[in-house]
Amino acid sequence: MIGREQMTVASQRLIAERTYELTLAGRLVQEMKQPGQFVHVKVAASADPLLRRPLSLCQIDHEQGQCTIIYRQEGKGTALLAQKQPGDTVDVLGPLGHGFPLEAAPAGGRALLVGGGIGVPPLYELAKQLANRGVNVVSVLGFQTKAAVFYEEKFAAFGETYIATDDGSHGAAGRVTDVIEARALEFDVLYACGPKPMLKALDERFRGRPVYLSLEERMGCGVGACFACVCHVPGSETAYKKVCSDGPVFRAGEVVL
Amino acid sequence: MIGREQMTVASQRLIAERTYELTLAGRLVQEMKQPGQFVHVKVAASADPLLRRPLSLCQIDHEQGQCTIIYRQEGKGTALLAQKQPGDTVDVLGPLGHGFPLEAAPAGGRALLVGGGIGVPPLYELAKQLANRGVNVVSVLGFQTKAAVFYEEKFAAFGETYIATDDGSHGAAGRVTDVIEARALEFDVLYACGPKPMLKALDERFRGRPVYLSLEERMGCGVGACFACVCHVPGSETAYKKVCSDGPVFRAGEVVL
Amino acid sequence: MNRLAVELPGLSLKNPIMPASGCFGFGREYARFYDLSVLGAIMIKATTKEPRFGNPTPRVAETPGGMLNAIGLQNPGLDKVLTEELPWLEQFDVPIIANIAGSTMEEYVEVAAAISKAPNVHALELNISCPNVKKGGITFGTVPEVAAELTRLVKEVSAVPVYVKLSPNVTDIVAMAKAIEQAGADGLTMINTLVGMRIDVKTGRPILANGTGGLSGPAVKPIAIRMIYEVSQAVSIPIIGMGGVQTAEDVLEFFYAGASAVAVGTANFVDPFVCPTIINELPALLDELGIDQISECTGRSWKICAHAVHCRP
Amino acid sequence: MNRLAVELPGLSLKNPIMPASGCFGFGREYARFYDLSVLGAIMIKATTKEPRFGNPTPRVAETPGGMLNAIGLQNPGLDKVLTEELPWLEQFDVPIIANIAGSTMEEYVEVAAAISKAPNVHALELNISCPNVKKGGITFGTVPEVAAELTRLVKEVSAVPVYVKLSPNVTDIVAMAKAIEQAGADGLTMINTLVGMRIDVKTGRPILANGTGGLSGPAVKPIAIRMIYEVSQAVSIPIIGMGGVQTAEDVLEFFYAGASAVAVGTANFVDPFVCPTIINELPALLDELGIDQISECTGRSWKICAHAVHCRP
Ligand SMILES: Cc1cc2nc3c(=O)[nH]c(=O)nc-3n(C[C@H](O)[C@H](O)[C@H](O)COP(=O)(O)OP(=O)(O)OC[C@H]3O[C@@H](n4cnc5c(N)ncnc54)[C@H](O)[C@@H]3O)c2cc1C
Ligand SMILES: Cc1cc2nc3c(=O)[nH]c(=O)nc-3n(C[C@H](O)[C@H](O)[C@H](O)COP(=O)(O)OP(=O)(O)OC[C@H]3O[C@@H](n4cnc5c(N)ncnc54)[C@H](O)[C@@H]3O)c2cc1C
Ligand SMILES: Cc1cc2nc3c(=O)[nH]c(=O)nc-3n(C[C@H](O)[C@H](O)[C@H](O)COP(=O)(O)O)c2cc1C
Ligand SMILES: Cc1cc2nc3c(=O)[nH]c(=O)nc-3n(C[C@H](O)[C@H](O)[C@H](O)COP(=O)(O)O)c2cc1C
Ligand code: FES
Ligand code: FES
Repeated sequence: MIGREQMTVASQRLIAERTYELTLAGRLVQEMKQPGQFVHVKVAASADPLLRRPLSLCQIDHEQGQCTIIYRQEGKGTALLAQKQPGDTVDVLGPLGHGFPLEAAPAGGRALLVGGGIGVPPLYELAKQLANRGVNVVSVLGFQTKAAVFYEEKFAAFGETYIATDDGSHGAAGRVTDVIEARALEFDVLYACGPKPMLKALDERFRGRPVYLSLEERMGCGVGACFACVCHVPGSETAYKKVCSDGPVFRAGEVVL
Repeated sequence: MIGREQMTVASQRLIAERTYELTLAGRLVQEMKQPGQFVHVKVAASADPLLRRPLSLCQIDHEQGQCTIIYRQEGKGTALLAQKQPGDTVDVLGPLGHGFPLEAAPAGGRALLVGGGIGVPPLYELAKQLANRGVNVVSVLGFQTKAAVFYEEKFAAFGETYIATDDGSHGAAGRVTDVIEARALEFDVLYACGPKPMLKALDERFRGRPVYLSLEERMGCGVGACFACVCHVPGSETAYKKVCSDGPVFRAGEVVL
Repeated sequence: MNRLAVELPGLSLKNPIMPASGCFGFGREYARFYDLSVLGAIMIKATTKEPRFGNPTPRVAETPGGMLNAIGLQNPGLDKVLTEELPWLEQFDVPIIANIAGSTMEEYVEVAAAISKAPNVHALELNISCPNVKKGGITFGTVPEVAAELTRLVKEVSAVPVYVKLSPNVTDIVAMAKAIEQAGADGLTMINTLVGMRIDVKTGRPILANGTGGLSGPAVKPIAIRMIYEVSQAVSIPIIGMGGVQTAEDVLEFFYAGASAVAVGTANFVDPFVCPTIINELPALLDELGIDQISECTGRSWKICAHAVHCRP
Repeated sequence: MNRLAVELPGLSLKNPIMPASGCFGFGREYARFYDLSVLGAIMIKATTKEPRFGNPTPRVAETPGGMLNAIGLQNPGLDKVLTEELPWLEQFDVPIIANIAGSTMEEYVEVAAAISKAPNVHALELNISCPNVKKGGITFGTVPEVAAELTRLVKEVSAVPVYVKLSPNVTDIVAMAKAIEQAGADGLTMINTLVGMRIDVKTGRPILANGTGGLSGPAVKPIAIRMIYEVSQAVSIPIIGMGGVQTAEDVLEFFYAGASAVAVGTANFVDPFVCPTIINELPALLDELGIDQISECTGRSWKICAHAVHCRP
């Protein structure tokens, strides 16, 4: 069930350049299940900023009743969010959307997780849940530069983890696709989240394979009502999918990137 | 000198129904001199609420580098202000305007301070400074009801203090003017701050006497530039005074109430 | 008696609160949050004859106190609305106001004739003012004669009362309203969005793929209030007000300005529960203000002025 | 070369930032905060022939992301402006743009002829669009022929270039701009305020004593950007843009839309230091965006589109 709750900030810390890890506590955590789902966050009660911000779930901890999100400070909304202190509340709507299909990865099989920049967070809960199901997880995480890297060891705890940076300041120099190629990484299923050019490159390279991509689009409602976040379906002029409610995760080929 | 500073909240507490006492620390305090001056407060950095809120200085403590304001939670801005915690900052512009003329009260003479509701705060610093100058202070403070009363003992420390409540739940039943009449209170100079009907009643009753009134008007700039807060000058169609920069304290008769 | 009840042409509303067109889809999404039967009415998303995909994305951009949208009238088309969306909505005890749009007068007329016969459609809302459809849209809404002609044609074929939705992007909103009233409209709804734009400083380009979009949300409320205040004094048909409504106080402000019911748009995105919350809060607010029936409030801001010396509106 | 410098008819500006008319008085108040010589120019408060008291109070009301004002052109009158305010301003190294208003064409012409001869007045700004003066004001600003006629008459007598300030309360801002350009205006300034209203829920009456007022501040920025974007593509005279500017980024957004300089109004009330702050922050922002001269930025949002396939404005 989607709910709305004033969740309580349990902790917040800077984990990389302009990148915050925010842990929230509340009953809503019990509704959060699927990695790749997101929450829609209102950072201040005032009319400025007005809209909610979509942020992916990075960790779901039902026992503690806590969830974690990781976000980069970009504009007005995330700047305000970064000011929250433990004990403050955050207005959360969620969990929203359809996440990564775990069942697409056979137990004992190999899942390749490919993340770019601030697309990395949802892959962490995915890695955890896949590993729990006995799937072999390989992660390839791309960042711009060393200072932006986060969660390297945390991913490594679930399997082989490769880092790529654009400027070569950490891990391999270049893009995630370069790493996949150089290492000749194989997979039964590929899950990815990151900037559109990265998703497009993966889509083209692995056309026909089981590839799941998490998309980003500017949102109004976040629940499927406003038609802000649509994308085309291949082969039709009028058919569409909504990123917020049909996605954000789609099987490659399901929608036009 | 008028300045702008992110002042730090030293303390904030509820002292009466919807009424808060907020103590702020900062260098700006050293610029604050005259009782009756006000500060113009921006309660949040966002565009909503957009404008600053005019709030009177209630206590100025140069040694501690702190000032106190007392305000009633009315709308959006004061509701946000009420959420501030010690250590938070508040964007303050001030001190603004011309306050109560202390020199109008002869040492050894008698000053009558008349306050109504949320007009009471600036009279406190006035009482303190007058008492320091050897003026005998008599205070008459009107409130709606007992739950709204604040600072009764604090005023009493500087001289005779009478409370009136509209519903008679505390002190005398009725208005401040009833108390002045009933007690036949005399004065060399009268200083007042409160709702316009109260100020009008005092103006009419004591026409020609040395009476100083602090006015309220909706403000834009607070510094004299926008012409939002003007009032007429008796006997002219076009002459005006600005409450923010010529006032907020005027001698009775100087402007049209 | 139900103090929130409001009677309008074609609409006996249990309360005056309804989601605004385009901000509530066809109700399915919000039905997961609450029982839609609590609503006074529902204004469904603009329906055109054929399905439309609408504009490329990004379609929304945030602005101080508001948002821009350029959805471009995406909708599943008349047939699907008639066969899937409206029948699904019949499970709720709530009248539907069908918002209709088109590129030509003929399209409006065709959609109006068909959709007005659906059992739960109690009124039509003519969207003559969508700023995001280049062909036609904007002209219908800004030229009084054209708007009047369209109103007349739709009235001829409609089986239910017709409300016309006014565009705020005009010099003289009163002239528009009067022309539409004279053409036989049963009511007005106002305001639609104001044409606005945002440019991304990093790219130098408009944020919306469409370039311009429609401004909505709290930022536009003072413009909506002013226009309703002016129009309600000039016409005798009722107005459903909208533009930035977020709270029960806002609803009262719209009534005082001259509205007889109120629609809530953008605020649904901020808080999916906003409509039932407002409906629940209204009785206490009426108590606080000493108001018996909400319907008494319509136009109070200008009605009291005739008697009050100090009022200079 | 000074990368913030901007050349406009009559105005060689060291930077493109100036306080907007009515939001800075005649400079005296803000001179207590900083040296006015840092400003690109100053647009002084509207001057009329005779002194005016203006409207009754309350004259301002806050709105979400904005404010309403109904000052009503209060000013000390032409004589005092000529003998007291302008001479006082001569101590600063800053060109003055004199905003003028009137109830009749003759009044505009008389004030324009006189004030344009003051030594530090480098340009006039015709306020044909003040929504708070009932007589004349609003009509001049909404009928293209009337605005053009007024422009022509003032141009005949003015000793300095004439900028005309456009009202956003019109259906077709481009038609207004073109008529005014053809009548000989040297530049445009836009936008003035949008007519709005707020009603106090407790009293049921408008908050402003005048009833309606002009909406300004961040809330109107998307409307200003859209109008400047449209007008700058249709005329060849320069535009001084305004409406909700608060930051250096906002200034760039106005340039990209099509402005050649930018005025800051309401933001002065929020932060009296806003103009010098923006001026100080602009160079770093230009660096970040790889811009050499700010004057290159004018109209970039639509100029780049001619070459870019993906742009659909
Ligand atoms: C499904 C989904 C999941 C996301 N998960 C994460 C995450 O886990 N961590 C993270 O750092 N970021 C994530 N993002 C991106 C994040 O939503 C934006 O960075 C954020 O909204 C920017 O808000 P702001 O206030 O900082 O910027 P502003 O520029 O002030 O935002 C203005 C408006 O634009 C929207 N916007 C701006 N950038 C984006 C964007 N990239 N995507 C969508 N809307 C945008 C905002 O939501 C807001 O409505 C996700 C986006 C989507 C769609
Ligand atoms: C010189 C001066 C000194 C004041 N000193 C005090 C004080 O010491 N303690 C105190 O509680 N109040 C004081 N007030 C009144 C105080 O400014 C308002 O109560 C406050 O601005 C309301 O803001 P809000 O956000 O709660 O209300 P909102 O309704 O959200 O305010 C909306 C707008 O209206 C203005 N406004 C609303 N009420 C008033 C009012 N009564 N006077 C002026 N502007 C108003 C606000 O400033 C704001 O711009 C003073 C007013 C003036 C002019
Ligand atoms: C995303 C979005 C889509 C809209 N779609 C429509 C529409 O299809 N038909 C219509 O008449 N109005 C449409 N509107 C306008 C709203 O119905 C409403 O008139 C406007 O948004 C002002 O109200 P608000 O400020 O409460 O949103 C849309 C508004 C938004 C924000
Ligand atoms: C209090 C106030 C007074 C104004 N007075 C004038 C005026 O005298 N002449 C004029 O042309 N514009 C006047 N304006 C309009 C501003 O110059 C400006 O066009 C408008 O406020 C939009 O800019 P902003 O959003 O930065 O304030 C006034 C605006 C305000 C807020
Ligand atoms: S954000 Fe509204 S439909 Fe997806
Ligand atoms: S508030 Fe601007 S002049 Fe007084």
